Amino acid sequence: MNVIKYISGIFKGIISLWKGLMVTGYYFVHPGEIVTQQYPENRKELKMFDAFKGEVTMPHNENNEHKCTGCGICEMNCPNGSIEIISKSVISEDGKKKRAIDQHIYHLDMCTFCELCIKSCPSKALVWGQEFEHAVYDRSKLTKILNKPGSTLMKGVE
Amino acid sequence: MTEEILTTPLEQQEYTINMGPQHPSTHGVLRYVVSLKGEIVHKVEPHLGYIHRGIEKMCEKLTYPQIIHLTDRLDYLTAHINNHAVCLAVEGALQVEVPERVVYIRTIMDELNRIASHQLWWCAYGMDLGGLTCFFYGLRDREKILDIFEESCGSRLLHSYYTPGGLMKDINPNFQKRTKEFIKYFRKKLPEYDQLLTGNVIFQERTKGVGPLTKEEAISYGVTGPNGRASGFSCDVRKHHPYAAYDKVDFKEAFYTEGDTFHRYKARIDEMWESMKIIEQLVDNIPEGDYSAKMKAVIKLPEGEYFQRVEAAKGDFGIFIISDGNKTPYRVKFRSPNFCNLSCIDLLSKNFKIADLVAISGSLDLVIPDIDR
Amino acid sequence: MNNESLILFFIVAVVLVGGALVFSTFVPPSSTNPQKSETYECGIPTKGLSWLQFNVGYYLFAILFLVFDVETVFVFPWAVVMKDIGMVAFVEIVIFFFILILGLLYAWKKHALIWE
Amino acid sequence: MAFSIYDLTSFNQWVDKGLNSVMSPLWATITEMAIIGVVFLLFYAVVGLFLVYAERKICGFIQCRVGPNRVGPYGIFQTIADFIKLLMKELVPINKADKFLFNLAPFIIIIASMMALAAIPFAKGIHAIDFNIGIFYILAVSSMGVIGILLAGWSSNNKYSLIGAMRSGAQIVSYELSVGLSILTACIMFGSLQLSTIVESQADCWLIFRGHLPAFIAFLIYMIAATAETNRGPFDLAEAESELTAGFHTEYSGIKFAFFFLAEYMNMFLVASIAATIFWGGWMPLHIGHWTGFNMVMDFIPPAVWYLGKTAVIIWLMMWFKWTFPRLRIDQLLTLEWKYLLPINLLNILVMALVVLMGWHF
Amino acid sequence: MSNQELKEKIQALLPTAEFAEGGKWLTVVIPKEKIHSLCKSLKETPELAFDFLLCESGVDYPDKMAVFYHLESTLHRHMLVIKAIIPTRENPEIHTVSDLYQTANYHEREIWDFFGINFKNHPDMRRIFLDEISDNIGHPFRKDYQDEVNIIER
Repeated sequence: MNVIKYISGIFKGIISLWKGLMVTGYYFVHPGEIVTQQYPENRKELKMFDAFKGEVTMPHNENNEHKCTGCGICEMNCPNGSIEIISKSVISEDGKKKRAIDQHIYHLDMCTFCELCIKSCPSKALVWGQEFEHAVYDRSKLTKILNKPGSTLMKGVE
Repeated sequence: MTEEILTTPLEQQEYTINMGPQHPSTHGVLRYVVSLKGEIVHKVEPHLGYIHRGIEKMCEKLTYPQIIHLTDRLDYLTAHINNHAVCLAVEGALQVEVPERVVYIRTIMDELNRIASHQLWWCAYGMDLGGLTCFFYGLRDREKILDIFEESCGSRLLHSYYTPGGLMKDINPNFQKRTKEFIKYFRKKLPEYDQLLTGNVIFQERTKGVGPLTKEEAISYGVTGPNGRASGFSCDVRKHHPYAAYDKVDFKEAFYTEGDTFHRYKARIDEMWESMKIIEQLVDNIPEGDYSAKMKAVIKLPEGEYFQRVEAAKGDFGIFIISDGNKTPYRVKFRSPNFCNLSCIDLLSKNFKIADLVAISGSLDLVIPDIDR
Repeated sequence: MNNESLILFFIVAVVLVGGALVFSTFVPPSSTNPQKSETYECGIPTKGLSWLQFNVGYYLFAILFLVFDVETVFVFPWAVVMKDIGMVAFVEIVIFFFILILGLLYAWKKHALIWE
Repeated sequence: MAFSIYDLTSFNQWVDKGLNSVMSPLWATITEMAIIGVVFLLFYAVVGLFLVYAERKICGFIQCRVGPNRVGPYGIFQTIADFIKLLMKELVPINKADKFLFNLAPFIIIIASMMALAAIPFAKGIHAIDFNIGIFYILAVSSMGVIGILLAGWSSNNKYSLIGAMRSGAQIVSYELSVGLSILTACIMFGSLQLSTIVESQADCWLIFRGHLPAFIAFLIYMIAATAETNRGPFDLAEAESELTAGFHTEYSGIKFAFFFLAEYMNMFLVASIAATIFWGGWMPLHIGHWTGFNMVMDFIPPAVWYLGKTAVIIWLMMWFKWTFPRLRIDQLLTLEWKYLLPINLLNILVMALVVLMGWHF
Repeated sequence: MSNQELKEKIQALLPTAEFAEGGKWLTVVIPKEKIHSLCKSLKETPELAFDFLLCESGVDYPDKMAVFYHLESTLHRHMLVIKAIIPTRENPEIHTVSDLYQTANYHEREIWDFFGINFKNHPDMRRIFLDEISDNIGHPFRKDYQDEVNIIER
């Protein structure tokens, strides 16, 4: 019986190997199954999903206005201190002193993309940007100031 | 130098090899110190801590929603499931009822994550055994799941998608369609895995009977997940302590009694089928509603000890929170499945060859950041 | 070409390797540090000698190889002339192989074919 | 002087005569030697580079990738770029290595594969040295490569390398037998060890068809054993990268590593061309019985193309194997040889002898 | 077995045990001397059969230390939490359970590494994560641990 087992073992082995060969052989003769993308060339077609978390950005409208009131909730909610807010006081139109942001500093190199700042922002001043090519030669370039120079608070946002 | 070799008696010449931290088969910065007799493994001693980050200590300084993003980085392949444990612990402590929609979405996401994790394990395991082509097929199929995640959660690996009380944001409208497409696609591709690797005579010879673990040993060593179930240790948290929507679905626990490398492999393949079954049962029935329960702005857990178990892809993932009533926990401990699974490596690989050590440690599906924490 | 010109191929190979090695020794930029020229062992300094007496199950395989390789050498001349001699050669080789396979089976049964 | 691409003997004679007419016989011989040397050197390099490219492309397609595609159209200059890069890389000295043996190993490996190349009949008339014991010579010389691997593994003073070398020793020693015995099947049929005779006797029908079942089994065994001889997957235990990082060539850097790499591909080319020569009729075109028209069409294709085509198909087979199967373990490798291939091989020889004696072949 | 039944069983085993209510699972608070004997009897009593040590975690309280054991019975599927109190923070010591549960081996090494709780009769009491760090760094998970370089207070 050992002899029968020996011979059937050989044939079973060969058949199992042949099955594997058929799988790889199928893909070899079907170039249509290739899934890789040619990255720098396909930049134009490459579109990220709407929800994609690229980086934290602060949208400005055409009058260079943003919605950030400088309340500091995002700074408080950030688990690893990626956000720093430097505030200043400005005199509003009706003559009152008000707190406003001078610089909204965002350390992209420390960000873990946990979304807590965006979720907790009461005035929805922060949104996700779609940019994903963050590679730079110098780490200091990853520290970004989100509000544009000379920008002011949007009207009607408290 | 020659004299030194000749004067040392043969018995004392222990051949010690470092496998890792920079080694292709340890999948990360794990280091085995392997003592060899010829090619036979005499003793394996894992050295840990190369990426110990002190996450448990860090958690003591963070609020509960902030802990979530750290649990992503434990077992990075099953970020959703780790998040789930924290969320369930906090919700359980606060007695918050989460909307039904959230429960369903979380369950589907968990199962997708489990499939993705097993796919990555499958391809890495094929690579460990020298079949490099497996790696690309596995990753190719995993991309489809990651696309689903990216569309809804915004990221592919470290999602931070769950939050105490619900989800960060609602799922994408395409989610159900894409998930169903994926299931349809993967039901065709999974048999290909079997043809390429499972049925292969070389693979079977390499894995059958290698590194056996009995049920008693599995329980004693705390080996859970597919590794434990391959040994006959019924340890599926989804069955025994149901959470989320697992009591509403019908699925089998992948179960074997042999406990060798091949059956650990089979248990995972079966789990992928079961996960697909679970998803199919749920994906069409996601109820409408809110994606998050109303939570206070500052979450404070009442004083006490809370333990939450979930079934991660690698095994029984637990989070142990001791709260003193503040907004930050007093102590957090993660019961990471990989840490316990690793502990039996010496037992498993003793008296097997060095090539078997690779097969065994691959079949345990170790993720090093989860071990080191 | 005659058989002596085999030396040519020897020279070509030596020139190929030697030339490239000489080129690579002198032309590329080089920098050294102690870590660079250490033996690779996954980033950990090597413990002990690697030139230890190393226990491999060579012995039996070497003997078996020797037996069968010598046998192959015997069979080659037989193969060349088998057609001319005919049936007698066939019977002889059957006997020869029978003894050989008996030896192989003996080794098999004695578990000599297990690599340790 | 008319010469055709179908028979290059006359071309050789013409070159010989031409050289002899312009210079003294000694100088003519030396010039001839130099020309042949340069031609073989170029051939060696081109084949090596092409095979590396082919492997990367083939494994790319098998794995749903496109393979190299940046340097030149379809990435055809990728290997040349790699070669230049490797040439311009520093040779890292290893402190504890045995320097002399460490540097000697690539020489031995390249010499072994280069010298085996001398006996390969490429086409009618292109045959550097036609030994009357050609098969024997190739078997002897190509098994020299294992010494290079053993030296490389031992002299690196690296534990992985040493294990790799030890494995490779046992492996090649074992599979040497199967290669020899499966080729022996062919010798029974042809009654000769001379490669040119073997090719000529397959003019009507290739051995694999002529010897039907025993020849086919011999071919299968030869393919398995030859893949193992060249240390390729699924038999790449000596450099099993998931166990031994890179096995015997872990410590080699730059161009020294490139030579191991090159030698692996050349060995693959060698065993493939031996398989093509012995089992598939070398440069002989495919002839089927009395289909005169078909045979004439086949004759139209030059012998060199036939030879290269057959070799390419066999090389492709070996690449297909490598990128499909997982690696064997060392004891399974030896089990396969001693418990399966060797007994089957011995029986197969008897069957072949019987077939030849009874005239049951085509 | 419900928590109430478990409570009665354990009271019979160890009359001095205190119980903490409120959690999902029954919590038994015991002094450190009793841990090994209690675990042994919990494991060996057939109707309890706590054979699976799920988790073992050390805690550093301001005035004491504690080790939590989360046990499960793979037969009856009930769970139990044992809280072993070590009254001192200076050189705390407790008996190991690694002879009963192999998985405790690694967990106890981890607790020794992070909290400095020494486990008596442990076969291999070494640091597990921080063993490659050259200087003596103490036990970093203790609440009073100071590290100016790596811990940044916010």
